[in-house]
Amino acid sequence: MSEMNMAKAINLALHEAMEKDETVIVMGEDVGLDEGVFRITEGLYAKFGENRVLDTPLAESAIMGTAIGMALYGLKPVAEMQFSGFSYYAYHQMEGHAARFRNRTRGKRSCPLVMRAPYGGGIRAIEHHSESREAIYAHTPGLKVVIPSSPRNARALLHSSINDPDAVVFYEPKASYRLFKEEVPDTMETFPIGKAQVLKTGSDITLISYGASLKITLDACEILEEDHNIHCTVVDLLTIVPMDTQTIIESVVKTGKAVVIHEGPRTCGIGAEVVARINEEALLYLDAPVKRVTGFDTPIPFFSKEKFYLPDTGRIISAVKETLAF
Amino acid sequence: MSEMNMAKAINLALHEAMEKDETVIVMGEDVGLDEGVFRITEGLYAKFGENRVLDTPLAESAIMGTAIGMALYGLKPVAEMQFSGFSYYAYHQMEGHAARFRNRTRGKRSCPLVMRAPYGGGIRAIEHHSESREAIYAHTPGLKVVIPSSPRNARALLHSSINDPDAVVFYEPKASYRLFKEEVPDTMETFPIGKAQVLKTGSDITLISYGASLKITLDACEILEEDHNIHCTVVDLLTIVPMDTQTIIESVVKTGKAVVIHEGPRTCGIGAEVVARINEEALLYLDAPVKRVTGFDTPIPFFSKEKFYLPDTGRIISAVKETLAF
Amino acid sequence: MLLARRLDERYLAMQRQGRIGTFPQASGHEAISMGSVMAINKSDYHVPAYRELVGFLYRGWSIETLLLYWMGYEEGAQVPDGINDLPSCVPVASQLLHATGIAMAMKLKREKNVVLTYIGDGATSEGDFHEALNFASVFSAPVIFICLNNQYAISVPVAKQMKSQTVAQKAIAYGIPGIRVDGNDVLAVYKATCEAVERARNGLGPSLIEGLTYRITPHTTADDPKKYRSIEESNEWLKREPLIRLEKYLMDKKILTKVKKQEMEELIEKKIKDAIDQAPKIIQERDLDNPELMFNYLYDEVPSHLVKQKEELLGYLKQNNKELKLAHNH
Amino acid sequence: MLLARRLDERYLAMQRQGRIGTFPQASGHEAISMGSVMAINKSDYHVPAYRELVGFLYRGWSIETLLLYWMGYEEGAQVPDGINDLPSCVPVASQLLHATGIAMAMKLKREKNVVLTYIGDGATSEGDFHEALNFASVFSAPVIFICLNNQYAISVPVAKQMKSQTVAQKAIAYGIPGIRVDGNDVLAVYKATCEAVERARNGLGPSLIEGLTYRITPHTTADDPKKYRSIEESNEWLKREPLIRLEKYLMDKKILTKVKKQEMEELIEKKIKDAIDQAPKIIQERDLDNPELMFNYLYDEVPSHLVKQKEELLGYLKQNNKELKLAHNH
Ligand SMILES: Cc1ncc(C[n+]2csc(CCOP(=O)(O)OP(=O)(O)O)c2C)c(N)n1
Ligand SMILES: Cc1ncc(C[n+]2csc(CCOP(=O)(O)OP(=O)(O)O)c2C)c(N)n1
Ligand SMILES: [Mg+2]
Ligand SMILES: [Mg+2]
Repeated sequence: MSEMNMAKAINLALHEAMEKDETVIVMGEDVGLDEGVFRITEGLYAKFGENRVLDTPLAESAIMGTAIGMALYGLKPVAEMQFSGFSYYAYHQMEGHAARFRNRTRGKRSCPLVMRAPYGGGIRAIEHHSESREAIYAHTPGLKVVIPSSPRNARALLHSSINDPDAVVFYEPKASYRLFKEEVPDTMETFPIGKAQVLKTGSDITLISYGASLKITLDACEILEEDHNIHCTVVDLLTIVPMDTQTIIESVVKTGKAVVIHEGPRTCGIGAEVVARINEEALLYLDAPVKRVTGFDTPIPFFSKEKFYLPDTGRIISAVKETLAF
Repeated sequence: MSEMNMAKAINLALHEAMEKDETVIVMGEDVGLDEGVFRITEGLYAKFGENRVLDTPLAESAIMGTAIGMALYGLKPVAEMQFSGFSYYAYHQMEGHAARFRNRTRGKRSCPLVMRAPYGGGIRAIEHHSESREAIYAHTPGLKVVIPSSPRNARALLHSSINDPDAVVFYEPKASYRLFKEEVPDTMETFPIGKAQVLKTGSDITLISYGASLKITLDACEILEEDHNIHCTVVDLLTIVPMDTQTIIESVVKTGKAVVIHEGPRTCGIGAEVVARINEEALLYLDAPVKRVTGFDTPIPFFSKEKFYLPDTGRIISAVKETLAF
Repeated sequence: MLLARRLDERYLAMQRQGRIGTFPQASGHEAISMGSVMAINKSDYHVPAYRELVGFLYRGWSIETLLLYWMGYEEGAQVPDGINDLPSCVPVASQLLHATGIAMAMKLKREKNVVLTYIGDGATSEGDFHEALNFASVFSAPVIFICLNNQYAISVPVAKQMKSQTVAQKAIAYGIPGIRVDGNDVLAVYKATCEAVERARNGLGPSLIEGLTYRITPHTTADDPKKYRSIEESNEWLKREPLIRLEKYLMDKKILTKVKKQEMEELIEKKIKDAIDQAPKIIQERDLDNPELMFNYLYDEVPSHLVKQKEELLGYLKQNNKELKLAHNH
Repeated sequence: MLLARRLDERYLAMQRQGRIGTFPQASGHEAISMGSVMAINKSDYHVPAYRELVGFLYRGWSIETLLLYWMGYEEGAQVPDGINDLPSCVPVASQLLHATGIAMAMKLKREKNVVLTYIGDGATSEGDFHEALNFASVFSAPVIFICLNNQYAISVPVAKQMKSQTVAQKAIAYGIPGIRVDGNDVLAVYKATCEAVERARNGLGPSLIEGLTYRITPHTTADDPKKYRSIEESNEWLKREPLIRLEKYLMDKKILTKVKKQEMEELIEKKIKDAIDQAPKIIQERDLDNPELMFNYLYDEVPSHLVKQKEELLGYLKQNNKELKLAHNH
């Protein structure tokens, strides 16, 4: 076991995966010599060389489009979008091809690739560098969407994503890259894609979150417990698609109340889907509306005001108290 | 008053808008001499010439990107995406710029433009020609999303969209282009963007839909009334963003039951958002879960099987009966 | 080539009868398709756009499979085992990046294979064209880009599509060879492609070949070219279409005779007829109308939410057996 | 130019103190920016990328406004009245299409104005670069594309970005003039731009100008160039940087003197200092920290769902006044 932050844990997973399987290729803007603008690809270029760590020209559609080609030809590309806010340049490739080749060819061709992208706010970055639009990928049938929340699960889920036979969008909460450390086992581990984790069990309410918001949710949960004697169950989705509805429902059935928390815009966001599934499968157990503590339906503001946009412990606590008082 | 189909009504709106306001420009692939692959731009090139009806090269990002430039410079471009399934090539322009210029410049620059795109299935088209992914635009703060369901509202809403000071995504249900005719007033009219219409009032259940699914919803409603003595309220959203939550809630409060119907994939679709808002504002009035009769979370299949994918009267009736029996 | 022509003609008849959907006609493009695809091996990769009917046939796709595609079945895009092809690609220019990626992978694997890919004149305007040629050149990927310049993108003529005199000169932007050949001359196309393949195989990177031809048919069965071009222009080009020309050449050289041609026509007629008879049987035997298929291939394993949605649909269909007719006819 | 250089240096100091965020340094690029922007009029349009600090100052943006941008306020992108500019554009190459669209609109309106727009060497790899140049050429739009070739896109050198020897030759793909000039020579840039502007104004369409220079600084304040290039290389180019060169020229010509320069430096120092003092006052006076602003400008009118969300946030902030500290420090 050793302690490390999420940036290091993702880097470790890349080292391990490339060592284990020589078809794994890392590619993207500045991922080679420069080792990535967040240093996530540290040491890879030096160790695996320019044939397996590709510094690409500056073109997102080409990065994902050629990654699709490589995947079709038996490689396992792990392609980086420098920031998720630029991944839209490649969206037509993801939607039209990465998500479809298996279905289109009835299983004869497939795209086992990973699109890694740092997402989210909180690092005082300029415009387009703080987006949280995972719902766009969640609304794209044929993709899987994975969002880790801690060093350990980031490393394990990246392994699972690389091993996965389908195209995975792996969104990395960049604000969490160096936020805290966690014990990570010495041996490689995987976490099942499509499985949520219950991190705390409390009988008053279920808090559902993922990614960067998860830590804030846990912080809120602690304050609620200590200062307000309110006991929460916290569900970390980890995978957005396919979503682990069962774990959500089991908890909501017990607590009868829920709040869902994420950074992305509210309308048609992940929260909407969580609420819709609770409505479908646990309506009669609900004592109060499920509140959504989310980003607002505006672009995330320039950084002087991002603190107002991002869910914080205060907004979560307030939503929990309102739900309990309903 | 004269009777016409939706294709004709949209064409009429374009003629009227271009006559009234010489800053209105129509542009896109094959919209000129060819008059559009669906003949929506019929007569425009002949009447207004190549300076106002632009046959563009084959490049969606450029179409929307230059439309943004024109809008910034005081024109009102109405740009066509030949099929909504190719609009993703331009998504980064819509998300990054059309949706943001006003906010980014605190009101000093704006993008009053319309992106017209035929969407949806039911015409036996090949792959990528039958998409219904309006939720992607609905999840993009800064855009408005308008989807007509009939000749009259198509013409009126297109006028409103062209007059609107912001960027509007105008999704046209192509299966409805020539499906039925309707009386359209002789004088130009507009319908307010952001306002739903209640087309029928029945006390048993609220059916919420839009676009091509609206007609099918009305058909289902009729069968339910005649064959099953079930009386539905039918809400036609017309605008997806900003959504007319109030009209939805007012009806659900009365009926206590609802079904939402659309073609697009279910996860994070418009239905999810409708359910989430009902949950937020009318939970205690609900007698049963709000069912979603939607496309499945797969790409719409090649056309031999699209009939299974698209909501039809049978699936709506079945969902209504299950909801009432809950 | 003749088979492709006859099949294309038969498609048209079937489309008019409503037996297949709208499709892009391939007639007139046979020389480019054939001349290029002949220049690669089975172990090389073929990444078509959507007008490469000849290419599909040459690479070994059965007519039955091709028919399934236009009849609206994914099984028509189910690449047959042993064939290194991708199926038709609808979003224009996007396939060039897949071709480039495959070529990059070949190079990374130190193989000697190459990739052949196709694009129309109109599609050169897309960003993906530019990005693909740039990536291919930077990574010296063994890929040959064949531009099927048939002078129209639906209604838009090349002159409104680009200001450059040729497509070939666009190669200069990427520091790679670009050449224009007579796209109605199968031998010219073959020669140019062989040279490009040779270069690519020897590690010298990509090439761009522009084959100049003409779309002697409408764009698709939904298109009416009278709106945007003159009959005279079309007639002029009809005279130069590749099949007449090849036939004349082969007859002159005494490789082909009237009798031999007649035999070929009969053989082809029968082959097409058999396939058309066969297709509905395949659909039935393989149960291709089963709605379950919609859910089974999206992911390697069907995830829980799709299992649920599948059950929802199948349950509904079962319960509403009587209402099925209604359901299907909306 | 000197003002821009000093401001850029001051930015750096402020960034280190945490008073502004990460920003792309403009130092070393002054000649291209200045030489080109001088060639257009007030009624022409200026569409920068993000390194055109000189351009902004020349066009009349106040230092205060520019500071607000890097301090994280949209008001820093609030184009001052009377200035025909767009603000900085972050997603690379996307701005070229806006520039082209504006130029198309000018042409449609039969005006004689032109558009000047900027792009980096790396950004030429994006599809939007290709699409913009193609549209501009096809529609003969009066737009001048200035490529600021500083030889790096963050860490990626031009040789890994493209196979073509120059950016200028990419113009051939669009049948438009392309020229490479010494990007450290303000007069050369000015001359080339004037010619291109003249062409555009006379209806002869777009041009591509490549200014060859070098990024003498890191890419942004978050970048460490030691990882990917040698100090020797940088030092070599530092000698050729545009300010030294211009100063030498002006001194030689006796247009500038040591005394005059000293005066300028003092004036600039004061101007910058005043602006830096002013910025926080502006924030306070104009209440720019008010979270309401987040909602008020997205649409012309605030729609009902945003009214609700605004109330939700303001209500929460009010109610939780005491908890506010916590909320803001997560
Ligand atoms: C991205 C995209 N946009 C639009 C279309 C619709 N479309 C299909 S074919 C076509 C014209 C293509 O012209 P060209 O590239 O010259 O090829 P051709 O059909 O002439 O062989 C268009 C606009 C498409 N398939 N993909
Ligand atoms: C679409 C997009 N992808 C990635 C980035 C991140 N990024 C910002 S600047 C830059 C390098 C740009 O290089 P170049 O075009 O040469 O301009 P320079 O910064 O050297 O002036 C990158 C990759 C971005 N801003 N936009
Ligand atoms: Mg063509
Ligand atoms: Mg550069």
